[in-house]
Amino acid sequence: METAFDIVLALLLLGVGGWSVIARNMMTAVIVFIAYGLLLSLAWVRLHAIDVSLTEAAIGSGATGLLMVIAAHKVAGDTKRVVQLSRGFHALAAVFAALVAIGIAALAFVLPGEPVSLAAPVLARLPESGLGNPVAGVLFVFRSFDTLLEKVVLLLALTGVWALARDEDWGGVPGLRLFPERHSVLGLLARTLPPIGFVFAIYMTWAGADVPGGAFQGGTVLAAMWILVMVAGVRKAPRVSSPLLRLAIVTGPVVFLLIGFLGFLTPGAFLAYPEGFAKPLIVAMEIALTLSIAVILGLLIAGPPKGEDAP
Amino acid sequence: MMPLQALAVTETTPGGALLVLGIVMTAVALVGLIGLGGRGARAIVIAALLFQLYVSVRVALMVAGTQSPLAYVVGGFHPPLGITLRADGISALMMVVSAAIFLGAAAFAWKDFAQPKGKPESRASLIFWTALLAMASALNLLFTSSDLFNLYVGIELLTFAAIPVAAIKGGADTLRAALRYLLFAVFGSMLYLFGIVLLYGAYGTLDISGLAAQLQPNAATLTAAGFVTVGLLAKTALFPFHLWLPPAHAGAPAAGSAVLSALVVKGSLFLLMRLWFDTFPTLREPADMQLLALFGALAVIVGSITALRQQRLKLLVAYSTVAQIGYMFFVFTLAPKDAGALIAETAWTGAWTQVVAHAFAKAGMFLAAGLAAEVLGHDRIRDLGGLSSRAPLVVLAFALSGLSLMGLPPSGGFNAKFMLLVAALAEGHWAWGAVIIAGGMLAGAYVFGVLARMMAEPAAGASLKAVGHGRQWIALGLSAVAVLMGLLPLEPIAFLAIGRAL
Amino acid sequence: MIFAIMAMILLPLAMALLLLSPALRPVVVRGLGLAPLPALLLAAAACGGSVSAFTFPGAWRYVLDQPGALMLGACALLWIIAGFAASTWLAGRGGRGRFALWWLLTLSGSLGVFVAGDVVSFYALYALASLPAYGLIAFDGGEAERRAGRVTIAAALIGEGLILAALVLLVVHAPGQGLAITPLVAALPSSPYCGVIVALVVIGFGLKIGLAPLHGWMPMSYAAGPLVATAVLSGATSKAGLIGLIRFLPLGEAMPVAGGIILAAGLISALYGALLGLTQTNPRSVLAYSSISQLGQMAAVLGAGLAAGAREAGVIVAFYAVYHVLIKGGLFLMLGTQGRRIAAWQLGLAGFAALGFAGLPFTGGALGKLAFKDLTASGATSMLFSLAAVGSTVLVLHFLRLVRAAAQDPKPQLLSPAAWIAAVIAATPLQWSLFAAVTGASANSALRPEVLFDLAWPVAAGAALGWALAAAGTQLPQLPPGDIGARLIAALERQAGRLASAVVRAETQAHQWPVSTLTLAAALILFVALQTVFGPR
Amino acid sequence: MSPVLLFWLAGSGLIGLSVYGLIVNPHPLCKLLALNLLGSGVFLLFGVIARRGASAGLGGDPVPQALVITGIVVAFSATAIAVALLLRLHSEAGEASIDEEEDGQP
Repeated sequence: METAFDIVLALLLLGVGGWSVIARNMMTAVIVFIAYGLLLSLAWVRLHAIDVSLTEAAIGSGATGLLMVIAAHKVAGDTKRVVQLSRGFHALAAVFAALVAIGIAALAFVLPGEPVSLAAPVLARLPESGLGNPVAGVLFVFRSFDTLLEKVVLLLALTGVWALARDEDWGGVPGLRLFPERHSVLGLLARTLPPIGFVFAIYMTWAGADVPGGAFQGGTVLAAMWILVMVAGVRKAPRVSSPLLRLAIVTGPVVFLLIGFLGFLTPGAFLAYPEGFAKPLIVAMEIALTLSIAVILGLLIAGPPKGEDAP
Repeated sequence: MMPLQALAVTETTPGGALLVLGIVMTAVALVGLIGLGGRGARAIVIAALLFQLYVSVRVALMVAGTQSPLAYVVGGFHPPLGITLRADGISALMMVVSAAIFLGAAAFAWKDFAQPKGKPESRASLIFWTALLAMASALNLLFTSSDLFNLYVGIELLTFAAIPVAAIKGGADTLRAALRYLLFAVFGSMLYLFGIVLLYGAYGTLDISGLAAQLQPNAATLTAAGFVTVGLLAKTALFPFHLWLPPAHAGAPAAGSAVLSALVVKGSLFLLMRLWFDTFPTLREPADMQLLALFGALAVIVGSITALRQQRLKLLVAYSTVAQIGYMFFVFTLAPKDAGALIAETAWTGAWTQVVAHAFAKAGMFLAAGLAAEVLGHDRIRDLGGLSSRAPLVVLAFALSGLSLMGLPPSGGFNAKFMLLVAALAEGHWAWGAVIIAGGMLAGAYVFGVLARMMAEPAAGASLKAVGHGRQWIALGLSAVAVLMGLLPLEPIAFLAIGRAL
Repeated sequence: MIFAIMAMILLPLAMALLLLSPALRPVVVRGLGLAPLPALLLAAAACGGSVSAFTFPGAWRYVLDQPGALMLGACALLWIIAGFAASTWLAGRGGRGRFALWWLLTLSGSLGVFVAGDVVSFYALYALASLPAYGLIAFDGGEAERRAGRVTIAAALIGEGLILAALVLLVVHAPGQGLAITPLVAALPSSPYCGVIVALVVIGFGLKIGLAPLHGWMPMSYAAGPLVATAVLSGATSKAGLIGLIRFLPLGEAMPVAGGIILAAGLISALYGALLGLTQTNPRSVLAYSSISQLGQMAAVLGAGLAAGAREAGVIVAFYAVYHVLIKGGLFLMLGTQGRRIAAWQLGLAGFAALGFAGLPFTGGALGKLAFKDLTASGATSMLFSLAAVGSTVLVLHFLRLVRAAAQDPKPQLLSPAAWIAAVIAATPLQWSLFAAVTGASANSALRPEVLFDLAWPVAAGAALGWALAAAGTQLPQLPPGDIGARLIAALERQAGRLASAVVRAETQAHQWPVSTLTLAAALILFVALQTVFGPR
Repeated sequence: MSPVLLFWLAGSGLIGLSVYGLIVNPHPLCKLLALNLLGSGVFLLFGVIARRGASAGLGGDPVPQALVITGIVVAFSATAIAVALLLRLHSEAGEASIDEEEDGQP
């Protein structure tokens, strides 16, 4: 039964993924891609990776999908195809792509027989941190340097998006106003959902230390609520130059860096936690990160600032 | 033990914390920059870069003093669980070079990206300075990290920092170039990522020296090596994967182009050298390495000829980067795993000399090209006339960089090409030797073409603006370093081999 | 002495830097003639035959030996004379700072190359002597001048490439010898690539001295640009190629085959230049062909020396070159006075000096020919040299006729006659005074009747032939400057253009997104396949 | 058939599909979509490797899972920048295309 489910899921993944590649209409492709993302999070569940599944659903499918829907909506009129590729070229590309796929697939049969795993070492050292979720342990204890850098990547992505504002629009409000008119259903949702989402996000962040979940998932939920509010026009997005907004953006990274430097003092290594304080510090960090991630994700989706009176 | 393979270091050494500071302090400055809303941006940047220079020089001095690499175990968690940073001779060298060039570029951009009076920040200043800091931080990460996934985050960080710089001017051409750059670079990093996925699957570690110790030449490893290499080739813009480089580098502001061309492409190149000499030393088989050298040779020839045919100065300089990158790929075939120590070391020194000399020469040249465009109001090569009388220092800077790119002595470019040639001819790689020589001749042709135009009389009706002396001296200073490197003796440099077996 | 060497190389460069300041620019331009003074003093100190060598940290080495000193002195003298002429000529002219810059750079390299004692310095100074010439040739010129400049540079760059290959091969196959030229060349005969290296050296430097059939660029180059520049390019910088041959051919070892080939190439060039020069109508081109002929003879002497293992060939050729430096430079300077009428006595003086190329008795050229008599004594060789002398005579007469008949130059480049007269007059006494030091024989031996006869008959025969040709009104065909060489260059230019266009088209294709990504996928597959097939097991 | 093998095959198929799409699809948004698909394929294979490493009572090796989470965030960042670039390009040029104009040089 489970195998049958897996086979159907794998085939669906391939089929839906392939559809999104070859779909003629861009909006179709994007919607199919979102569906693909949801299927993929199912696959992650089947691979016993609940944390990844949640992230995939939230970021890989949700946030990415939203961005692409917005983009597809705006560029729907594009028809120009400057490079006309010949049939032979298509065939060649297909052959090469197939070769790559076959090569990778073949590796399944020749991967060194003994599966390697760091599960045991992770579990062995997890108690030092007081965390219960081994994935969170890897993210915030063993490889927290990666996680710190990933936050810098997010900041930089925000910089990259803001870089694309027009000079005259700088300092203005991100332009995520899909519906200029008040939309009743949306408005209702935007008023009722956020409190629930807020509580849920707090829970996810809090729980992330011990069970699947964490700052990212929590942050995404918060961001989703915020975007809902902005899209519905209930609240305007803040100006990008607003000090409060900037503070929210950097709180997470600052706390992270501070705790990292604290490690220099005690116990004497960057990003090492003082004995016994690991869990509270990590939870504090996660809370700060949840806020920053929520704001950054929201701003990334909202796009570069637009002028006040831009349509 | 293979020649030039890194020696493993597992414990934090004295001074190892400097490596963390070299990466993190610029990140702190970056966070501060965003948080403070552009207040005091330039002061923060200069302070951070000065600090980075200090750290880099300290690292270099300590590496030279102890004749052994510095290492730092982040968080006290050893690989394979945690991440270590490690600086050997080449890391220390590149850290110093990068800090110096970043400072030069920042000083050059000082006026261009000033905060407007009365406003807290402008878009350009916030974006440029943030991206600059991020590039500096990411490069140091690439130079010192020894964890393959950490390095993946590093190359992505570098790309995401480079994109805003390439796109900051905002015209359609620039945006198109930046988008190309981003898409192609992400393609490359996905291939790289898959390579390390396979490596993890096969060995359960991502630590460079840990991997090297247990490496088996099985199918998974060979495939991984292929993916990692090709992914990084895309990021390094080796011909024919250079589609994004010329428009992106030509479209950025001068200081940005300088950093992009001088350092950013070297980030992934550094990683590629690191991988082939430290992670996969046993896989360095002639067939594949010849393939890399072949791409390198094509880059040299095609890049140079295309540069010769350009009508815009910045594009010419960018294509010259495409060509110059090619030389660095000869090291893979000229320092084979069974080479004698002397030849391997000669090729090794030649390649790193090329990396550094090109960095300084290209930074100087892009700054000079930017100033030329500012003086003339355009950068059409045909109409460069009059520059020599209006801004002779700019012409001098261009000429000095050109000297190094042509590979005429005394210059770092000559030392590099001479040593690569010695290695090529000693091992009977006649074709690569011929390419190295032909590349120099072609570079001579395009540099001379530009210089002759710069020295000509101004075109009728041209109005020439004056530019500040300070920025001219910065361009000149960077170019002069490339030339002064020619004073180094023409023999293997021991510093570059610190931390590796010979 | 080391300070003098440094001063010699760096003074012109320092003056070039001073050109950056607008205030100092006129001063520098006025002082062009002073820049080579250290070189002249240095040469005077070493012409007697002492050898001094200096090594700097970084293995830079400078050597002052007799061949170097002889040519250094002559070239310095020419640069001084031409420098003063140039200062006067430049006064009040636009772009003089530019001209002075190229002038000083060329000057530094042209003189420095004679004392460079390690391969790197040699390569650097050789490049400095060759590449900035572009600015001199193309100065204020139109498209024709620019093309001449481009061709000159292209020839120089190709030569540089070949020479670099030769130098690196030298270094690679003489491990542990460092970078100094002398030990490297001493180890050359035992190198497995000896033949390749000698071939590269001969072709590389042969390109510089216009050894036929590599001569095409020379008449084009000498026909363009200000005459004051052509004077130093033809007189002085062409000798950089000669010193290259002297330094890098293992003259002490007898290498009959290589020597024979060089001898033959040189003689062919000597005769070819003399003959083809007659087809030219521009006096500048005629002088260029005369250079091809003269430098060909010098190469031939070196070839003979290499074949016989005669180390002294280097000094002898350098001695012979002294005359060529001053007279060739002087004759070009004379053409620069063409806007004024050239008096009959001036023409006579020029003729006397120029016939020295053919070995006219009592000229310095005659002494040069005497000096290499022993090396070229074998029957056929000696005959061919005499034939070359006959050809030179006819060529000189052709030149004088052209000068006399020449209408006013369309754009007169008025130079003072004093300059060329000084150069021409200085040459002969200089040769007389140096003869004993170079050959060890008394200069009076040149006055013995049988020697005089040996020297005089080719000149007489040539004069008779020239007169006969003129009297019969023989019309030789007229060829473009550079003859087949020019054709070759034009063809190369076309092919290079076509090739470059093809490459650029290919690059345009390659940088399309689909092509580039497809190549990436193909490279990936190829890479893994190669690894799997050829890789380690 | 174990899920490990199944999802490995699915992942490699996805990588092949996305490489094909990346090469031939002309619109930058389609390329971006293909890139995301490529990323998800790579992550899926990493997940398979994590699953293979199930031991010590865990359903999978937590290290690759954590790395995938970081990877997803990084990929999302790339997407955000790319979308912003694409939209700005669209509004500047009227058409979002990364192919060069016919006359690339002025």
